[in-house]
Amino acid sequence: MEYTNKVLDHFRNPRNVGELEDANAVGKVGSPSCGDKMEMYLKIEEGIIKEAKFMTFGCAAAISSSSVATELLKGMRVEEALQLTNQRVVEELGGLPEAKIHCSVMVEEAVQAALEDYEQRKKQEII
Amino acid sequence: MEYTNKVLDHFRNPRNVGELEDANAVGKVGSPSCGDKMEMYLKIEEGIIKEAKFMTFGCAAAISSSSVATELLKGMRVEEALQLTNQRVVEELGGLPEAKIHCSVMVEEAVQAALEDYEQRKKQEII
Amino acid sequence: MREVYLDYAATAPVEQRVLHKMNEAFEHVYGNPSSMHLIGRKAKGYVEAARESIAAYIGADPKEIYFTSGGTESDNWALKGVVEAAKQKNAHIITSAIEHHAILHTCAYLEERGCRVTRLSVDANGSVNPQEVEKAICPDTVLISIMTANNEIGTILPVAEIGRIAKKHNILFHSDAVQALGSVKIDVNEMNVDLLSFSAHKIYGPKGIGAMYIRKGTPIANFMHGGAQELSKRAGTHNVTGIVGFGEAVEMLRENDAKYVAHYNQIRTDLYRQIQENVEDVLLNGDEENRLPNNLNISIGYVEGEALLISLDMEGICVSTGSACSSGSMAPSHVLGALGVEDEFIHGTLRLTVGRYTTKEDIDYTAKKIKEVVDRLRAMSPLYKDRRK
Amino acid sequence: MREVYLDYAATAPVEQRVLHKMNEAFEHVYGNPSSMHLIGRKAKGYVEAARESIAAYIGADPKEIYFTSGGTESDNWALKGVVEAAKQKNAHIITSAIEHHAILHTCAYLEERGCRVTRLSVDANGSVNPQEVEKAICPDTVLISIMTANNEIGTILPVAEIGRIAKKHNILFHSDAVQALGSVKIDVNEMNVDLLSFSAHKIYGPKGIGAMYIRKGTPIANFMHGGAQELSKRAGTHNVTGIVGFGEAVEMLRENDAKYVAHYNQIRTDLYRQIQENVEDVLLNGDEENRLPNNLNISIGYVEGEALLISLDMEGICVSTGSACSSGSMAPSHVLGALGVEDEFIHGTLRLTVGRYTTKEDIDYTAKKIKEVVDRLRAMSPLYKDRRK
Ligand SMILES: Cc1ncc(COP(=O)(O)O)c(C=O)c1O
Ligand SMILES: Cc1ncc(COP(=O)(O)O)c(C=O)c1O
Repeated sequence: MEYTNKVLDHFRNPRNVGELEDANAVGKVGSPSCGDKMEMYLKIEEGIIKEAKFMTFGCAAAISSSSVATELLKGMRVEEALQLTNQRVVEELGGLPEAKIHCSVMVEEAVQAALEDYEQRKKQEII
Repeated sequence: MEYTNKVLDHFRNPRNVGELEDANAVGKVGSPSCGDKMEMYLKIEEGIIKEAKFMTFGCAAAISSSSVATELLKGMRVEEALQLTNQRVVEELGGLPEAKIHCSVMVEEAVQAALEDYEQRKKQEII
Repeated sequence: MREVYLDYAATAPVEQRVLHKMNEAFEHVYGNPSSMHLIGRKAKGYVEAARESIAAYIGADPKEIYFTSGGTESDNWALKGVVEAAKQKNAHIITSAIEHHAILHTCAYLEERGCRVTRLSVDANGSVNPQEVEKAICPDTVLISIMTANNEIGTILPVAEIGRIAKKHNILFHSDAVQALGSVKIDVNEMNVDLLSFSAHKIYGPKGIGAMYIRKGTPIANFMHGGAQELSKRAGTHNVTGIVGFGEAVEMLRENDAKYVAHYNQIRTDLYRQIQENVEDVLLNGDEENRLPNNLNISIGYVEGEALLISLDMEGICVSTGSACSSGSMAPSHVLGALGVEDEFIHGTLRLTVGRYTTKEDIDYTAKKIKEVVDRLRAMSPLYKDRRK
Repeated sequence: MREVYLDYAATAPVEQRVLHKMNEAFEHVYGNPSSMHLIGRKAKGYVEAARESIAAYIGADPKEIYFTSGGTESDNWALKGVVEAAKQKNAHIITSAIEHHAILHTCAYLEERGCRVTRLSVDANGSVNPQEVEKAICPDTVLISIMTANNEIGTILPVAEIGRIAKKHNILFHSDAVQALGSVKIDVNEMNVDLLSFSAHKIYGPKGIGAMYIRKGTPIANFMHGGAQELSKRAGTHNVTGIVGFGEAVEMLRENDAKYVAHYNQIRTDLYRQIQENVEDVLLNGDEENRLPNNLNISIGYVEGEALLISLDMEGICVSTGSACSSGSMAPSHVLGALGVEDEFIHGTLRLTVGRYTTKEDIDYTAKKIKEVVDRLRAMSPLYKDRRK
């Protein structure tokens, strides 16, 4: 299991850890039985992600992927965020071991879930 | 292949090597294809083995068995010689490796063949 | 940075004394033990001396010790060799759910080829009930293979009792004693075994050399075909220096095993006590009493094992999560699975195995770092957050 | 007394440089390469470096090199693994009559289990005719296994041509290159091989470690089941120091092989010339041209080989009669048998294999002693007496 220095840095010093009290987009994926669980909290204002935080139970790849994703997300427009792929996350980390790619996929899923949550909330507001 | 010192001594300095010009009992056993051939020459006078010589093509066990047998045979009465077993030869050598016991059996056979030859010659003399 | 090795169950360093003996052999004993000449016979002498040391240590006859390339080969040979010699369709094997992969994957292979395998489940402590072994016996049973002690959770299994049952039913009994050697008394007669697997690198000998005890008369087919080595039962040029190192490692056990075990036990117990004092929600896996003296296997709730491992690695502490051999896969190990550890705990499992060179300072440092690391990881764990609510 | 080792084909001493590298690893690289932590990764680094050295030397990709416990295991794996993967009743193997027992006994084992084996006979020089290989191919043929060079008589076989034929017919081709490595150029593409067996102890590396080259995509079943080592194809804790030694031994070949070969060739040729000058009725076995540079195999008429061997041993000269591996049995070796050597000569066969440390003085002494010993044995040989008549 060879991790890049970027992975190890984000694992050791993850950015944006925690719950976001006033998040208006929350995505939760994974479960304890699978060995990883990820929660993504976004605060979106006027279609722009103003804040992003995460909490992750999982391996170094899962934690660093989450961390780097929150960094990427901050300042992004929702449409851009919808396009955020796991490849982009892996790229940003300078690569991930083959067996760990699924962790970056989870991050993508967590972001998608958060953005879906955001859309749901918006719909509820409109109604 | 662990040989006793006695085997190695008889192998290195075999006693009674050669043809016996005036032998009256000659036994030849084995063949080149088997990897060992033994010739036993005895000179028997009045039922007593006066001289014994051998020539052997074979391994250290075959050569030392032959050598020690000639030593044992000298001075023996024919009836005694007929009783000379391979065990006796092995004993005299202080033992032989399992895989080499057959060499001592060959010596026994060579002696038997020589004594048979002696009997044959005697019969011919009588006729 | 301090370097603390707590993965002695994965492999142990070679002892200096063993290395010296091996170097003596490397320099002066270069012959092939199968060669008839002096240099070959000299090599053979060293091989036979090692064989005698090992035999003496386990109460066997030297002719019952066969050198192999390690525990994996011994396990493969035992299972495949006995099944093949049994020449029986639908041969049945009884084993446990917590065996090493060298046993379980070999069983799976044999299943594909027509064998039937019963994998006995274990109790919460990871032990096998001898009565269940007896119940599993059927007319087709050709072999019972139950390990002497488990490599992950450290549980020592009741092999002597299982051996008695095997004997009663006239069924061959194999035990993988790779982890037990040096920590548990091994006596082939007390244990009632027909076959035992060993590996030198777990007892401070070199890697790539092992042995199998095969009781006289045990019907077993060859696994490695070729030259006439090892009484024509195991072909291949002898790994002379490996064998010499193995023999010397066993000599060290013979002289000092009680001392080693006392040291393991003390330092391991201290480590566990400190972790318990520092960290909440920690579960011990395996049997508390019948346990390898150097093994500590704990599940730390709400954090993930690889993250623990890497965090400790960054502090110079080398541990294992599950078994070294199953690394690369992130699913919880089959052993932890068999114990039924809870979801919130199973993924946070660490195996800490102490050794001859482990010091009090190593342990104090490790306990402190484990606390720090667990605190950090729990701070970002959604499971821990939910648990607190 | 002078000690002259002329049995380098049985096994070679470990080179000092190799030993130093191994000791470095023994002291500092004690981890298990399968462990995820730093100490494990360090060990893995050494293993992978060795793998790259070996791959580079034979023109392969590192992912095509699998470490085994030696040539015997590689041979067993190649044959059993290919046959098993073929999943075919009556699978047919083509091999030669002069292969090492690791091949021939494995073939016999596979025959018992339903395979069909063609053992091609050899010509008077011990070589296989590629056309005969082609003729032996049938629809069931799953593997051709012909050694690169013979261990007893030193004949180098036309493997590249056989490889081309195998490729043309889309049949897997394995070659036992255990004796060839270091003396014959090994390039997996020029040779058109799918599988190659190697052993470190024949090239001045340690015993108990070998390798198999497996071309990418070659269907082959596992032989050793267990952990996920070697891309899950060969289980068992890595023999790290063995692998390190093997890698260093190959590095030495890469740097110096031409020099070694020139030395072998010169000293071997000198030895043969002196024996020819001193002793009558000596036959050379094997091919005079296509021959391993360090191998001299001669049949000395009218005397027996073990007697020669022991006599020379008493003079401090270590040689082999036939192959070290078949010692213990006194029947002429299957290789000499396959050559059809005459009865009066076949039993008097000596294999003298020179090496890096063999000197001119060693050779002069040996030639002189051979003459003395032959004279002494012939003086008591009834065959020699009859021949003179
Ligand atoms: C219980 C057990 N069996 C078998 C093995 C395999 O032994 P080796 O590493 O020598 O192949 C190991 C260690 O890896 C083990 O712990
Ligand atoms: C041609 C050949 N194949 C295979 C082997 C077996 O290799 P190992 O001794 O490493 O098992 C040998 C040597 O013994 C050999 O000479």
